[in-house]
Amino acid sequence: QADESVRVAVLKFGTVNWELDTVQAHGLDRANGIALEMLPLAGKSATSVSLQAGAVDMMVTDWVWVARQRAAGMAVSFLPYSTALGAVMVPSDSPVTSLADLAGRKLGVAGGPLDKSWLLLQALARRQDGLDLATAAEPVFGAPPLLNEQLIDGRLDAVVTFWPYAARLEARGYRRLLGVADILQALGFARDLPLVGYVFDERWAQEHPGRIEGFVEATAAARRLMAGSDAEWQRLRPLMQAEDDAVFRALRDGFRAGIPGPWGKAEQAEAARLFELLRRIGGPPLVGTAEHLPEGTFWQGSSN
Amino acid sequence: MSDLAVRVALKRYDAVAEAPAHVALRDLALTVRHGELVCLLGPSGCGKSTLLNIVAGLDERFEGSLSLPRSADDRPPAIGYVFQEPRLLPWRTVRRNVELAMDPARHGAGLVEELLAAAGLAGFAEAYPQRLSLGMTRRVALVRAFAVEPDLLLMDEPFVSLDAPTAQQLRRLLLEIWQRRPTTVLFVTHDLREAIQLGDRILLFSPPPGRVVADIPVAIPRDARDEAAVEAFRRRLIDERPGDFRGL
Amino acid sequence: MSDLAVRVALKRYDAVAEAPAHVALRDLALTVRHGELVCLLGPSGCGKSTLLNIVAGLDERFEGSLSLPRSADDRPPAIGYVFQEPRLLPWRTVRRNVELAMDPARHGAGLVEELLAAAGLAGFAEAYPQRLSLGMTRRVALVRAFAVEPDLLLMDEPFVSLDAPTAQQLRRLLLEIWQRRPTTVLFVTHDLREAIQLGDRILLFSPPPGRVVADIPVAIPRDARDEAAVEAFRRRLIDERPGDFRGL
Amino acid sequence: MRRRRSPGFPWPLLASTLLLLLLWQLLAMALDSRNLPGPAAVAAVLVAQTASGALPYNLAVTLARVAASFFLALTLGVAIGLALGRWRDLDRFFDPWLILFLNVPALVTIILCYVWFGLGEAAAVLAVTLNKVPLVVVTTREGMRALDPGTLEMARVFRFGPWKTLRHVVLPQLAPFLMTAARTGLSLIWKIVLVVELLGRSSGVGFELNLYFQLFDVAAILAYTVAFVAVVQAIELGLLQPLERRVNRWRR
Amino acid sequence: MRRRRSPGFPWPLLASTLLLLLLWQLLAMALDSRNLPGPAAVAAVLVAQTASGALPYNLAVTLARVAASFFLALTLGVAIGLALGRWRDLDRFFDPWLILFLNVPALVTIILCYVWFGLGEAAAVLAVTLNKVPLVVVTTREGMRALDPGTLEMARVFRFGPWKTLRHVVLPQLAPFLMTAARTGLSLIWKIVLVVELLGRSSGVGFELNLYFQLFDVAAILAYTVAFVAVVQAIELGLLQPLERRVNRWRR
Ligand SMILES: Nc1ncnc2c1ncn2[C@@H]1O[C@H](COP(=O)(O)OP(=O)(O)OP(=O)(O)O)[C@@H](O)[C@H]1O
Ligand SMILES: Nc1ncnc2c1ncn2[C@@H]1O[C@H](COP(=O)(O)OP(=O)(O)OP(=O)(O)O)[C@@H](O)[C@H]1O
Ligand SMILES: [Mg+2]
Ligand SMILES: [Mg+2]
Repeated sequence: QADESVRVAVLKFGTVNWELDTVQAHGLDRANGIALEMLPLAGKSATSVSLQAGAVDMMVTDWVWVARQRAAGMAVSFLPYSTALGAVMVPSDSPVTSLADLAGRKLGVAGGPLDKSWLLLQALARRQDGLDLATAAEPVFGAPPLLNEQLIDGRLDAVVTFWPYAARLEARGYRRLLGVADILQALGFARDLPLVGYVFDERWAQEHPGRIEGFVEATAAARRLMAGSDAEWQRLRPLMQAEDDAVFRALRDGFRAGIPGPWGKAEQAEAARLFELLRRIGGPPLVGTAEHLPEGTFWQGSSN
Repeated sequence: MSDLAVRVALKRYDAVAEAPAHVALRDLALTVRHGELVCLLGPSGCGKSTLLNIVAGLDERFEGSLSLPRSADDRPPAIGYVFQEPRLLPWRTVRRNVELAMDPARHGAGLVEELLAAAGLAGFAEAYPQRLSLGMTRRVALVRAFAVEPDLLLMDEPFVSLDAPTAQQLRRLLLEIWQRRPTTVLFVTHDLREAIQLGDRILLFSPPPGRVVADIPVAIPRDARDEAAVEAFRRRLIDERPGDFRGL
Repeated sequence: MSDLAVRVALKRYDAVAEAPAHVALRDLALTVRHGELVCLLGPSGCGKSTLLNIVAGLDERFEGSLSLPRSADDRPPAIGYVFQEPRLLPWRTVRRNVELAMDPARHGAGLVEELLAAAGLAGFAEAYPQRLSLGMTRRVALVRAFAVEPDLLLMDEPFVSLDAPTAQQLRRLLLEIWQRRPTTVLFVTHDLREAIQLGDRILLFSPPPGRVVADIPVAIPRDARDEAAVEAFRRRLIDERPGDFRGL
Repeated sequence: MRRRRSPGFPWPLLASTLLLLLLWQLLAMALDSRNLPGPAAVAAVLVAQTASGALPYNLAVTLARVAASFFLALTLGVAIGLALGRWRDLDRFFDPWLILFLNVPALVTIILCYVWFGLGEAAAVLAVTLNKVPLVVVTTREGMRALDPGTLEMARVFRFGPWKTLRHVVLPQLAPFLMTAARTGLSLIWKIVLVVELLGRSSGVGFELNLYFQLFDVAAILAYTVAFVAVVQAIELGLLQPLERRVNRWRR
Repeated sequence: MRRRRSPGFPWPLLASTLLLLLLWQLLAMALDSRNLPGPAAVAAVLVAQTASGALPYNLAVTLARVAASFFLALTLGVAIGLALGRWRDLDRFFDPWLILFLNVPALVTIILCYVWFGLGEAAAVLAVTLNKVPLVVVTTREGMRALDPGTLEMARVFRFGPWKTLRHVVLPQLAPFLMTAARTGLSLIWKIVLVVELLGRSSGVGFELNLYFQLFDVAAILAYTVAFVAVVQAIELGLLQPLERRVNRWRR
C-alpha cells in the first residue's frame, strides 16, 4: 500500500482541497490504484515548505516557479490543475472603466510585485496605453484578505487579486474590470492557458509512474464530476466556507470555468512564449537564472 | 518652632510566613524641645530604629500620633537622617550623593566641600561609594544629613565604624552645627559615654516592646564635658540606677 | 596547624572613571600564631577590611604573599568571616543563613539553636533578615561565623550596633569558642578597650596606605581583665605612646 | 512600590475584566464594523467552536507545543545565560553569536528547521525554542551582571561551592529576571508558535487563525485569542502569582 | 561575575565571527543543499543586492520603522511599567489588560491596525509598537518590584520629589531591566516589523524576505538577515556597550 500513496499539500479551505476531497469521497483514488493523502495547511508558503521538507509529494503552484527552481537545480515538474486566474476588481460605482483609468489610483496587488497577474497587467497597460502602471498607479502590496477589506472600506480604488477573492467580491456586487484571462487574450495568448498545477519532484514521478498516472486519472474523474453535478457541490459546501449563496455560486462557477482543457504540445509552446514575456517584465527576480522555459518544466509522462 | 512630640500606643510588625507578629513599641511617649539634643539608648532590637522611622514619616502604620517641629513659616521641617546603614546611592559619586539631598536654592555651593573636608573625605568627592571603606561611607551619610541644614536631625548610631579620633572630631562637628543653627536632634547610640558627652537628656529604652524607662538630664555644662567628667557621670549613673545601667 | 603569615608589598585599587588610583596597603607584614587572637586598630579607611579580604582569599590582586594556617590533614582551613556589613542572604531565614554556611557532615544539628540562643535570637530562627534590626542581623552574621567552627576567624568590627551588655555577652561567647577549639583570630575594632579585653596582641595600623606601626602584647592574664584592669592598661598605653594612641 | 497580594477573591480582576468588556462593547457599537465584532459575537463563536470540539482541540495542541518550547527554552536559555554571565571571556566570544541568533528572523529558523528535520512536531518545537532561547539568555545574563558581589564573596569564604551558590545566592537574585523571562516568554512563544503552525502544521491555533484570516472572520480570530488569553490568565493566577508571592516572601 | 570591557580592538568579536563563518561553511559543505547556501553564495547575493541599491533601500526603510517603533515602545512601555510598579492598585487593576495585550497574536494587532488606519506607515509602526509595549511594561514592572526600599526611603526623607527620585534612585536600579528591554526589544521589533511588512507594506526587508520566501531563495533571505545582524552588531558595539559601561561605572 505504501508504494501507492500520493501525498498532497492543500490549503484547508482551498480549491485543491475541493478537488481532492471529491477524489477521496468517491474512492476515485483506490479506483485508480493510488492512495491519496492530504496534508491540510494554512498558507501557500506552508505548502512549499512541506514539499521542500519532503512531507508531501505534491503541492500546487504555477509553472513559472517550477521554471525558476529547475534553473536553480531543483528537478520539479508540473501538471496543469486550473486555468482560473485572478481579476482586477473595482467597486460597482467606480469611475474606473478601463485600464488607463487606473492611472493615479490606489491599486491593491495581492501576492507582491512578482505576482503573475500583476506582471501581465503591467504588460498590457504598457502595450495598450503606453502606461507604466508600477509608477502611474499607486500599487499597494498586501495579503489578499486585507486588500479585500481595504477595497470594501474605500481605502483602495481597485485590487488585482486571486480568483477566489475576486469571486467573493463579485458576489458582493463588485465589478470585474478585467479578468486575467482577458489580459492574456489581449496580449495574444490563449484565454485558457493553465498557469497553476500540481508540482512534484521529477525523480519521484519517474520512480513511481503508476502513481502519477493514477493521480491524473483520479483528478480528471473528480473534475468531470464537479463540472456536471450540483449535488457534488452541496457536499463540498462546508469545505468552501462560503458566507452566503452568492459567494457559493461564484466560487463554484469560478472553479468550473477554470477546469483545464487539453494540454498538448501546442499549449505548452504557448506557455513557453508566455514565459518569455514574463521573463522580460519580471526579470531575474522572477525567473532567477532561467534563460527560457527549462526543458522538463512540464511533465511529459514517465517515459522522458 | 514647636516641639517634636511622638506618642506610639502600639507599633506592631505583622506576621509574615512562618515569622510571628512582633510588637516593636508600646505606650511610648516622647517630647523633644525645639533645639534639644536627646540621646536614645536601649538594647539591640528594642525599637529605636523603628521609632526614628516613625518620626521621619517613613512609617505611618502605627497607632498613635506624631507632631513635628514646624518653623515660623509653617513649612514642614527639613529632616536630616543618618540611617543605621549609610544608604548612599552607589551609582552616584560622593559629591552627587550629598548634593542630591540639598536644595540648591537654599544651600551655597561651598558647603559640600567644606563638610567633606571636615569629615576627612577631601580627596574622595568624585569616588563612587562602593570604592570607599564602610567608615567612609558612614561619614558621607553624615555629611549628607548635615548638608541639608536640617531642622530635625535623626541619627541612628552615626559614629560606629569610625576610629576614636575621627569619631571625636565628627562629634565636635555635630555640636558645632547644632549650636550654629537651632536643630532638634534625636541621637541613637549604644555608647553611654557618647550619650553623656552629647546629650541634653538621655532616654533609656526597655527591652522589646520598647518604652522609655528612664529620662535623665545630663547635668554637666557643655564646656565641662571632658573625659573625666563624662566618666564620673557614667559611674554615678551605674551606681545610682544599677537596674537600668549595669553593663553600659 | 601552621601560622598565618601575610605580606603585602603593595595593594592598589586602580583608578576608575574620575576617581584616582588608591594605594590601600604598602609594606605590610603580619604573622599570627596558631590559636592566637590578634586585634587590629587603625583609622577609618586605612585598609583593615582590605587586609581581611586578602587573608580570606577574596582578593588576589595584590603584590605579596599569603600563607594560611593548615591543619594536620592539610585541608584548607575553615574560615569564619564576620564581614563589616552582615552580608546575610535576605531571601533565606536566619536559620538557613547559618545552616547554609555549615558543613552538615561536620556539625551537629543542635549547634545552630544553641548559638542563636546565646546571641539572644532564640525566637527569630524563622525570620527573614529584612525583618530584623541591624544589631540582630549582625548577631546572625556572628552566629554564622561561629557555627562553621572555623580554624581561622576574621572579624571586622563584629560588635558595633550592639548595646553594651549584649556586646559583652558576645565577647564572652567569642572567648569561650576560641578557647574550646584552637582558633586563629584576626579581630578588627575601633575600640581600644575592646582590643585590650580580647587580644593577645594589638596591632596598630598607620593612616593610609596601611602598615603596622605598633605591635603590643596585652600583658594582662586573661582572667584578670576586668574593667579596671583594661582601663588601666589603656591609660598606660596612651601615656606611654601618645603619638600612636592619643584619642583612642 | 512593592506588591504583596493576598490570595482572596480576585475582585480587581473581575472589575477590570468587566470594564474591558464594556469598553470593547462600546467601541464595537461605535464602529459598527464587521472588523470589530463585539464581545457577544465573539462569545457566540467561542461557544460554537467549543461545542464542536475544534477550539479545545486546537488550543490543547498549541498549548502542548507552547509548554514544550517554554520549558526547553527556559532551561537552555538560563543555563547559557548563567554561563555567559559567569565567565566573561565566554561572553565576549559568544556575544556576536547571540546577537546573530537574536536577530535571525523567525521565518528563517522555521523554514530551516522544517526543511532539515521534516514537517514534524519536533521541528516545530525546535524552531520555537531556537527563537526564544536567545531572549532568555540576554535576560539572564543581564541579571548576572547585576549580581551583588558582597553575597558572592560571602559564599566563597564560607565555601558554598558552585551548586549551593547557584541555588541560594545566584538564583534568588535572578528571580525578577527569570520572572520577566517567564512572563514575556509565555506570550512570545505563543506568538512564535502561531507562525510555526501557520508554516507547517495542520492543527493548532495558529493554523486556525490563518484560515480565519483568509476568510477575514475577525470574530473567530478574536475567539481564539480570548481563549488563549484566558488560559494565560489562569496560569498567571494559579501558578506565576503564587510562585512570585513565595519567591518574594522575604521582602520587607 | 562582572564584565567591564576595555574599548580597544574587538579581537573576540573578530575571532568569534570567523569561527561562525567557518562553521557555517562546513555545515553548508556537509549538507550540500540549496536550503543552506554557504557564506560565499550569500556574500555574492549581498554584494549584488547592495550594488543594485535594493538592499540598502529596503534595509533603510525597515530600520526607520524599527527605530520609530523602538522609541515609541520603550518610552510608552517604561512609563506604564513605572506607573504599574509604583501604584499597586493600578497594577492589580490593569494586570489582566496587560496579559491580554501581551498575548494578542501579532496577526490580530496587525490586521486591526491596517483595517482601521489603512495600509499606511502609521498603522505599521503602531502595530509593532502595540506588540512590543506590553513586553517592556512587564520588564519594567518586574524591575520596579525589585527596587531597594532603603534608597527609596532615603529619597523620601530627603525630599527628592518624584522627578529626582525617578532619575537618581529608580532608573539606575532599573538599568539592567531597561538594558534587557532594549536588547531584546531591538530584535523583537525587527521580527515583528518583518511580519507587518509581509502583510501590508510594499517595501522593507520583510516585504523582500517574503518575496524570496515565495521563490524559496534561501541565499537572498540569509543575505538580508546578515545585513540586519551587522547593523545590530554595530549598534551593540557603538551604542549599547559604551552606554552599559557608562551606566555600570559605579560597580566595584
Ligand atoms: N573596591 C575598591 N576600589 C577602590 N578603592 C577601594 C575599594 N575598596 C576600598 N578602597 C579604598 O581603600 C581604602 C581602604 O579601605 P578599607 O575598606 O580597607 O578601609 P578600612 O580600614 O576597613 O576602613 P573602615 O574602618 O572605615 O572600615 C579606602 O581609602 C578605600 O577608599
Ligand atoms: N520590617 C520589619 N518587619 C518585621 N519586624 C521588624 C521589621 N523591622 C524591625 N522589626 C522588628 O522590630 C524590632 C525592633 O527593630 P528596630 O530595628 O527598631 O530595633 P533597634 O532598636 O533599632 O535595634 P538595633 O540597635 O539592633 O538597631 C526587632 O525585633 C525587629 O525584629
Ligand atoms: Mg536599629
Ligand atoms: Mg573596613
